[in-house]
Amino acid sequence: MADNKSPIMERIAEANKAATTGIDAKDIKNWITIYIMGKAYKVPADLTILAGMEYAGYKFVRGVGCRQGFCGACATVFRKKGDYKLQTGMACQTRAEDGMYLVQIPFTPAETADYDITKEPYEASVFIKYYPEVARCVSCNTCTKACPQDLEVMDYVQDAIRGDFDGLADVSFDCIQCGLCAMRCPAEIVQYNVAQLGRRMYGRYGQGVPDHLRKRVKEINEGTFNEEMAKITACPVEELRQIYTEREKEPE
Amino acid sequence: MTTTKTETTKTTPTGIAKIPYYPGCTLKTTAKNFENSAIATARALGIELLEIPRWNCCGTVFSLADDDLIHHVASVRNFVRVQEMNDYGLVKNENRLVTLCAMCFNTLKSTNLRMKNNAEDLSKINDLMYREEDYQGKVEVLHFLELLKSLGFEKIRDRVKKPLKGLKIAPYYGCMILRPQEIGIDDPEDPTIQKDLLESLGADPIDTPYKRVCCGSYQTVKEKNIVAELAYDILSHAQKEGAEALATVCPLCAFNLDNRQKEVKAAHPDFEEIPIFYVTQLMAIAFGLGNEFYGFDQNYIDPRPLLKKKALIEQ
Amino acid sequence: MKVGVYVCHCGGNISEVVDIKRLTSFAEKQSDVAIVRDNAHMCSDVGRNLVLEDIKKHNLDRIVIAACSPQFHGKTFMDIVEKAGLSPYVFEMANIREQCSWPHFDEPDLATKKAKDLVSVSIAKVKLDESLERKTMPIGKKVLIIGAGIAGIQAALDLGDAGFEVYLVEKEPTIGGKMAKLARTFPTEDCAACILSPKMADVPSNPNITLYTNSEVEKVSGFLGNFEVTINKKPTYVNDNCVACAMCEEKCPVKVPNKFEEGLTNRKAIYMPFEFAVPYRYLIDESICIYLENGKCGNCQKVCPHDAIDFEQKLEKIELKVDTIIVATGYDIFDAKEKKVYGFGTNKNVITSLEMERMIVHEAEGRPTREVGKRIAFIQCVGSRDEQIGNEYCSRICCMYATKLSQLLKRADPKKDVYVFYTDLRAFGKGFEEYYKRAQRTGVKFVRGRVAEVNEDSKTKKVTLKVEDTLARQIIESEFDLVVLSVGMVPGTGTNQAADVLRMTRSPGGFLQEAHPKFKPVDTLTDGVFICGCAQGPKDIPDTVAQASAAAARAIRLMNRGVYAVEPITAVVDEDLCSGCATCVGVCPYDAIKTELKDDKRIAKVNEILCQGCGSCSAACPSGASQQHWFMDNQLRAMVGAALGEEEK
Amino acid sequence: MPELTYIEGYPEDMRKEIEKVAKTREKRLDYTPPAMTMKQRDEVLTVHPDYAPGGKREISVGPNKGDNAPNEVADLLEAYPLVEKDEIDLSQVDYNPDILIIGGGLAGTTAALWAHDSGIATENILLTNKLRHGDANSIMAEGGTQAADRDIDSVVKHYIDTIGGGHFTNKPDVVRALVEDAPLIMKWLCELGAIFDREENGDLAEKLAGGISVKRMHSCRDYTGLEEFRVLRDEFRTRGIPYLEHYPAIELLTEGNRVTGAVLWNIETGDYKIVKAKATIIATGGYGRLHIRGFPTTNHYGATFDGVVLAYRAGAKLRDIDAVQYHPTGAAYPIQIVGYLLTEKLRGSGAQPVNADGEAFVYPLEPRDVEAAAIIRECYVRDKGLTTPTGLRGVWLDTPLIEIKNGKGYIEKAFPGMIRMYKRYDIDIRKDPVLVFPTLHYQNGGLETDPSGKTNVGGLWVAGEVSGGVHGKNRLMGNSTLDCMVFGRRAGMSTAEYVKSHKDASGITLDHLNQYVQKLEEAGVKRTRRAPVILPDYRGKAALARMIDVF
Amino acid sequence: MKSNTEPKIVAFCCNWCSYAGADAAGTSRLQMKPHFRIIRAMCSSRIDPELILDTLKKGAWGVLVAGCHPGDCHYVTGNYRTQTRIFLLKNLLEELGIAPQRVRLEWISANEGGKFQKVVNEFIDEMASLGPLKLNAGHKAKEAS
Amino acid sequence: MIKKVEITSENDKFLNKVNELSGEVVTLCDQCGTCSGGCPLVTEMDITPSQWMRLVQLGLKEVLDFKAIWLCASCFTCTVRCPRKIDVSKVAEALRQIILRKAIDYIDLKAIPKDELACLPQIALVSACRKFTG
Repeated sequence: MADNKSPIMERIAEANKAATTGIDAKDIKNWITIYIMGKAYKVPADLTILAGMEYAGYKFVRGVGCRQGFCGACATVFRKKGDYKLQTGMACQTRAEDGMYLVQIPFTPAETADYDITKEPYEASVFIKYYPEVARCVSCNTCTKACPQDLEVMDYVQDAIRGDFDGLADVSFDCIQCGLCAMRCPAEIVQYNVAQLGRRMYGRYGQGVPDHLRKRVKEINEGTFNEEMAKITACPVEELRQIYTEREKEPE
Repeated sequence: MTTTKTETTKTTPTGIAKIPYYPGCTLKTTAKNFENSAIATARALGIELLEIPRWNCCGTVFSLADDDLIHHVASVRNFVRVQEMNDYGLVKNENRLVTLCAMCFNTLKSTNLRMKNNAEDLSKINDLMYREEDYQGKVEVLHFLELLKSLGFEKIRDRVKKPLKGLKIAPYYGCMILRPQEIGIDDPEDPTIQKDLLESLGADPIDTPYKRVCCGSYQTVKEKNIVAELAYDILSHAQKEGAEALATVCPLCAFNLDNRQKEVKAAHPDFEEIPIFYVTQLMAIAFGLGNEFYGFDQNYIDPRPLLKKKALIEQ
Repeated sequence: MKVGVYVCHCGGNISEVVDIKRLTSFAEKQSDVAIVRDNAHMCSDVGRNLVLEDIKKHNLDRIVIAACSPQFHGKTFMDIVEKAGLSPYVFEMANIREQCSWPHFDEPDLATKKAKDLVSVSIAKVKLDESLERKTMPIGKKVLIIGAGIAGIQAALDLGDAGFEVYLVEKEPTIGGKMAKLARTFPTEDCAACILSPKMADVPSNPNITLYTNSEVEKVSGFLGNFEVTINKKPTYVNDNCVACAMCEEKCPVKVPNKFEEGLTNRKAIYMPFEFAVPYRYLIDESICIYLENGKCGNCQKVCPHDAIDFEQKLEKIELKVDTIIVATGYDIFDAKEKKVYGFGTNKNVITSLEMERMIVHEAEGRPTREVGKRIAFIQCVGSRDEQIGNEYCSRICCMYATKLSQLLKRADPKKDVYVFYTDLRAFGKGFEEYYKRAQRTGVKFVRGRVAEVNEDSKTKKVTLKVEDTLARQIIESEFDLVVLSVGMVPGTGTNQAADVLRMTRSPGGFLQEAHPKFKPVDTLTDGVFICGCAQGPKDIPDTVAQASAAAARAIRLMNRGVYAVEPITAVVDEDLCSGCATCVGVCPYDAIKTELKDDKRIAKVNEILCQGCGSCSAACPSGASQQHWFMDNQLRAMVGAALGEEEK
Repeated sequence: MPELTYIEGYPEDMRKEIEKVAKTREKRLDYTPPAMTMKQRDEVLTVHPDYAPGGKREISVGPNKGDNAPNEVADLLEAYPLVEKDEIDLSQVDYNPDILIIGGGLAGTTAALWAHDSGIATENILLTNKLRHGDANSIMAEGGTQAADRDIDSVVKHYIDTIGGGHFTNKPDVVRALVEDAPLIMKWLCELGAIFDREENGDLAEKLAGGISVKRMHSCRDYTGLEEFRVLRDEFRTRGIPYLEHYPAIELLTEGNRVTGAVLWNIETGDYKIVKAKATIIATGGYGRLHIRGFPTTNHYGATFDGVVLAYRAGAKLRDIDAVQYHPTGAAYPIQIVGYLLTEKLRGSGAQPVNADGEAFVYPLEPRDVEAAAIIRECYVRDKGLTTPTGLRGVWLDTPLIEIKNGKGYIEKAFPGMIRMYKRYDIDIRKDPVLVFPTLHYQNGGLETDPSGKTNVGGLWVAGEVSGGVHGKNRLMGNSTLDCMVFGRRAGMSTAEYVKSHKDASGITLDHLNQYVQKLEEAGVKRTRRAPVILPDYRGKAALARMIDVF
Repeated sequence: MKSNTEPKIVAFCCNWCSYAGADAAGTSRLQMKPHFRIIRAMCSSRIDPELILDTLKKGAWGVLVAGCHPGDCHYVTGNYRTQTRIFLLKNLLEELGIAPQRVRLEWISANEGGKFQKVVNEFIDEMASLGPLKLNAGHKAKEAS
Repeated sequence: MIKKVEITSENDKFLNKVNELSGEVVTLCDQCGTCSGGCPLVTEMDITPSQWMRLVQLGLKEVLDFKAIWLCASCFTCTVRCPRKIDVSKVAEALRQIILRKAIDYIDLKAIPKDELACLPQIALVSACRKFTG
């Protein structure tokens, strides 16, 4: 559809090719070899593990999600060339390196306890009640070392043991529940589930519903805005446009 | 219930001695009354127990297997925290680490001893914790009772405002501050440190050989009836000797002796319930520190009727 | 020069590690070695004769024996060499057992290599040996015996009877020791007092024995044949006039528990230790006497019809010269208070076995001291075989005395329940097993199990034992009226003092160390000092008496000849080399070196009698003029050279 | 190619450019370019991919025949099903829930919870996911959720902001539902234990954002969507509601003009499952992974337009499908994170877009399309953009300004995810600016609904990004997560009411498919294209070229 | 510097305590590294510094002098003399550029077999790590610094 | 009923393993029974502490089948009393470890009723986990 082109858009599409349609071998100057589940593959340098594996021909139906480090689906275990350390990370966030041995962890078997947070007292005992295995923590800190989010995982497990909901919520907040901590934990604790329970307890009881929010919900239920709302929804577009343009903005 | 952190942020009077303090998990929850009363009494004696930052659970029991190092890591981490407190100037050249919980004390001190006596173990553990700075082996683990003893019970006597006159208390030591010998703070067969302390508070200490007999410890998880029997032995012997209450420094002993009275009562209907104090609660009473430091709400058997009877707390 | 080298297999002790063939063929290659032989036991008759015959037959003039430590058999072989007509000092031992095959048994190759070196060291030295002659010193007939328990008494009587001059020193006011306290003795059940008191009485009546009671040895110096002793004789404030009329005692106002009676009865400040004390004389306990404290009272002095009270008595220092010393300082009983778990000291129904001995004595004499009760338990191994209190050893007597006491109780009243809780029952002596069987027949119950704890009922004061019957595998928790702790032995305070004064070596348990556990059981590492009785280790009365006599015999052996041999390994000064600098004079610990003028030249001169042969002067001599016989500079250097020389020749 | 030398994450030549930005920073501290007039906006929007010529065409079949849609969208609407006629055996029903929810993001999960709350037993609900439960765009929402809950705010102001931001094309009744339910949703989340940023006094901390007149953005650090979702998922799991993972729906089942279930396909094993349901809720999200006009995307791997395709075939109407939302600030460097969202909150907190000469060229809080167009103009019209080593262009987003304005440590506290992301590539966003370029972010339009989420097809509800109307032609920040939960809730409640009064669906057929195929054939569409796409394909071309497809 | 050859240690032991102590170690079968050779003297004070130097010169890697504990000397004060001499000798060694730890003085009593074992093994290990003594005429060795 | 047991040189392996894990020399035990007599939990045990010491000496793995080794509360009463200074607590720990290290737990955390768990202080559960789970 030659008539349907925009030169700017064409240029943009061309410039973004590497990020949208897969990489073309002819554009690549630098190559590395990685070992996926023990097999060697030559892939372009500078890719993430995920993109590297895709380049090698894997199409993911598991072990992949947001591709941006939020969902925790693409947990990876790898060893770098010449390193004794077994490292962990998110495949979408970790740069593939030459000589890297890697494997995707498709998922971490773990059970979520059955609880109803509305029925639990806001006490440390809630952890012991539902995740008694937290008591098995040996403070080896392997979880912290495994965390791709660089969380002090052991610290929040310790917070759970001693019932410090506030500390737990703070330290564990950025958890993406990828399961790598649980995978490596010698005490078989499922840290991220413990944290989830703790954060919810903290959110419900430690923070609670603020008064202004309660008040507003009440107002809405009582129909406080009904009249104004009816008016505005019936408002013609031009009038709305004016209201919109003239509306006051709260300063920063 | 509250989860706020220990009130170490309160303004500190000048000249007060700051000592790193390790609370342990249970002192933050079911034994909060132990911690609160201890911190307050220490403060009354011119000592600030400064909670070590980012402490972690010591594991509560010292791993006895010879080849096991990983379980000692937990304790050693806490020693590193004490080092850091010195490095960051939170305390000045203070390598003592005070504990309240008897089990923490035992675990930390035992680990420390192993580390001090075994350079190879220490270096392996330092290796394992490669993200931490190395433990230098300089920390001295101290139980709160030892600290009090080093102050001198005379000084405590001077601080008493409301002597615990006529209060017959059987000190109960349990295992962890007595045994093994190299860890214990008193004679393992005939300890007296609590008795001396209680005397300085004006109380009537009652001696029974059961003061050193194990309460059953962690067996309480699986064998609560056995533990109840042990508790019954300990409690009934103390009662036979005329004790009106028992004093302890271990949250697990306290649980087994206090909360398990429910099971004791079930097995021995004639048994009469008897309150269990943390010794620091008694100190707080004797010092007249006020209700907010006593924490009787957390005692399973309410000691208030007894204390009221003795006119030690207000009606 | 013809060197003979003899390699001992020591019945495999050496030959199982060191390759004897390689060793002998190595020795054969050494210069001046005329003959090399090996034998299973060089110390045996066969071995010794081999040397004897070879010396004669092959005109050997130097002998090297590669065997055990010279400390063990050095003397044996020196005697053989001497017997063959050579100087005993042209002989060397290569210690290839204690220093080679034993400590290196897991490295036979290196041990063999080392054995070769040791042999070549000995050869290097022996070739430079001089033909020294043994010397002798005069010795007298005076003996100091420290401690007058049954061991000291027995040794004193043996020596006194043999005509030696004995000084018997006892720190207590009376002789007799612990045995005086006992009710009966096992396994014969003789009355202890009946058999001991005649012996005690013999002591003052023996003209050769000088007795110092209430006295302690403060200092000992010198050496065999020449010991100088200082004794502190403490005042008793009662002189020889005392006839023990007891009038003073009646008037004395001060009362304390009687230690001899283990506190079962009281005594006064002026007291007679016990009814058959020797010397049989009152004395004043200065620690509690009112008069001695503040000059008031003095009742005793007032009533004494014999003018025997002498408050002016002072500590007396007695200086003696003796030729030999026997240490018989005995034991103390273990302080049961250390074993807190048994409640001794806080619980009146927990007593020691010694208390029980005294109770039985009083009971037998019809003046019981306290209620014994119906149910009685003996707890064995209190203070023995217990690493928690630091005593690893077995006290050897407790099993039998508990057997004795238990059956005495049971026989006196068959209705009594008597239990003995033991770890192992050791009835190894003559007649012991039979005695044990007798006790079992009387109905004493022996239970195998060490009592874990003893708790008191605060109301009834009865005591409850907790113990596992390790045979029935039952836990016994049972109430008794009386618990008797079978306390073990610990080295006595006297033994500790003697060890300090005489600088004696101690065995791991703290008792005195004998020179050799098998062959020199009463000798010590110091010539002329002997030990016997429980100072050396726990033992019963017959063993003590036997050992005392043995010590006496060993002392007599030295003194009876009038002279004793000394090693000629003294210092000697080469007058040509000596510059008279007198460095050696300063270093000699024995004042054995003096300088003198000879041909206008000042030179050092060694008194060979005083010289003990330490060699310090030779080491200090800047010119090499001072040399020690048998350890000459050139010998030491040759040995070093051989030790470091070429490994394989 | 010579090896590039990197200095703290940036190649040498880009370092030099950064210095220019640093130089002008102080000047810009007190200078913010003025907001554009309506006219200026219209002008700049000509270089917006939505308005730029080309890229769209008329849909040739179905209920919206004749409407304009992006080519990539039209391609999928005009595609043949994955299953051939009569290929699927419908006689064996595998699941028979009352309510089938397709898609387990915020909208689907909320719907399940509220259906349950409205009295539907857990076993009568089935939630199915293409990937794992929660592998959704929802969790990637960083900025926040709008709700007018402060005293100075009102739902009406929220309404006006939303309508204005949507260029007055929104469907008023659904917008009203959105804004009126917002505080309720916030309260619900708080009660479930979601942790929102708070003021010292415990009030919710609220912020401004592009196009919003009153501070009403509620955030959970920069993990708002993640926090909201993981709380809901935890609640979902503890209630024990059944769910399937790795089971995308590949076709709806119908009986006449009523949806009666769906065909699910096991993405791993290839087998299928037949679900018969009284009511079906589609909550499958948007279409970022179609890479419309070759733009990179912020979207999740599964954002492939499936739900719309299925519903359209069953007769559901679309609206505003031509309006694509591009987020103005996607990462443009380094290559590994190209397209990733750099939240508006950054600009809300003071970060300015800055061109190659170090000039602030646009008011940072313009509506998204305007802001995006301005950046594209700066790069491709005015040529004041930067070019990365891989050829992408972008402008600076001057992040260090944030800490200058808010104090040291602010970024670490407020944008930990951002710091973390850049730290992996050695870039410290506290010290250096980052390169940005618009990125494909949101499907503004979708399946048309009434305020209860109900579509024009019987038995079919929709919720979340898959729906159209509430955002008009352009969605405001903070209204997406809100949309999911408000209409998830409404769909859940509405379906619950519906299934209580409706009997079991008697027939499950694929008749609608046959009709649709017939129409495609009639329109002369070639058989090469098939839909839904389920997952995009990024496999290396070399690998693909040698691949033998056995399926 | 390490060497392939095995260390050579000469131990001078007094007759009364340390030689008996060495025997005690042997009698108790305490295993030791075999690289030492004992030379007996009546008293440790017989061992003059010159002899020790000579021993080092002859190729010993280290010299151990062992005597009775202070106060226990069979010859009253002999071991105090030894102590002084060894102290001075160590200073001299340092001057000569020889590691002073090559000469070690220990008090070992007749019943301290265990101590003898410990000392010998430790000393051999220490000398093994030092290696053989290299004496270069005219050049100061650098060990001592 | 009395069971016949066989003692072979294999038995030493077990003894050595226990020695190694405990750091104690179990053969030093001379069966005096002090440990058992003072053990606070002995009346609940199926064999006494001295008995398990004996069984270990003989290298009889059957010792692992007894509940007694789990009832040990590590109170160290035996430790401070053993006349041979053997740390019996450590021997018990070694025996438990032999089992736990095969991933056989003595307690099942999930089997403890939730209400029970909720009332236990952390100190109880942490120590139980350390002692009873591998």
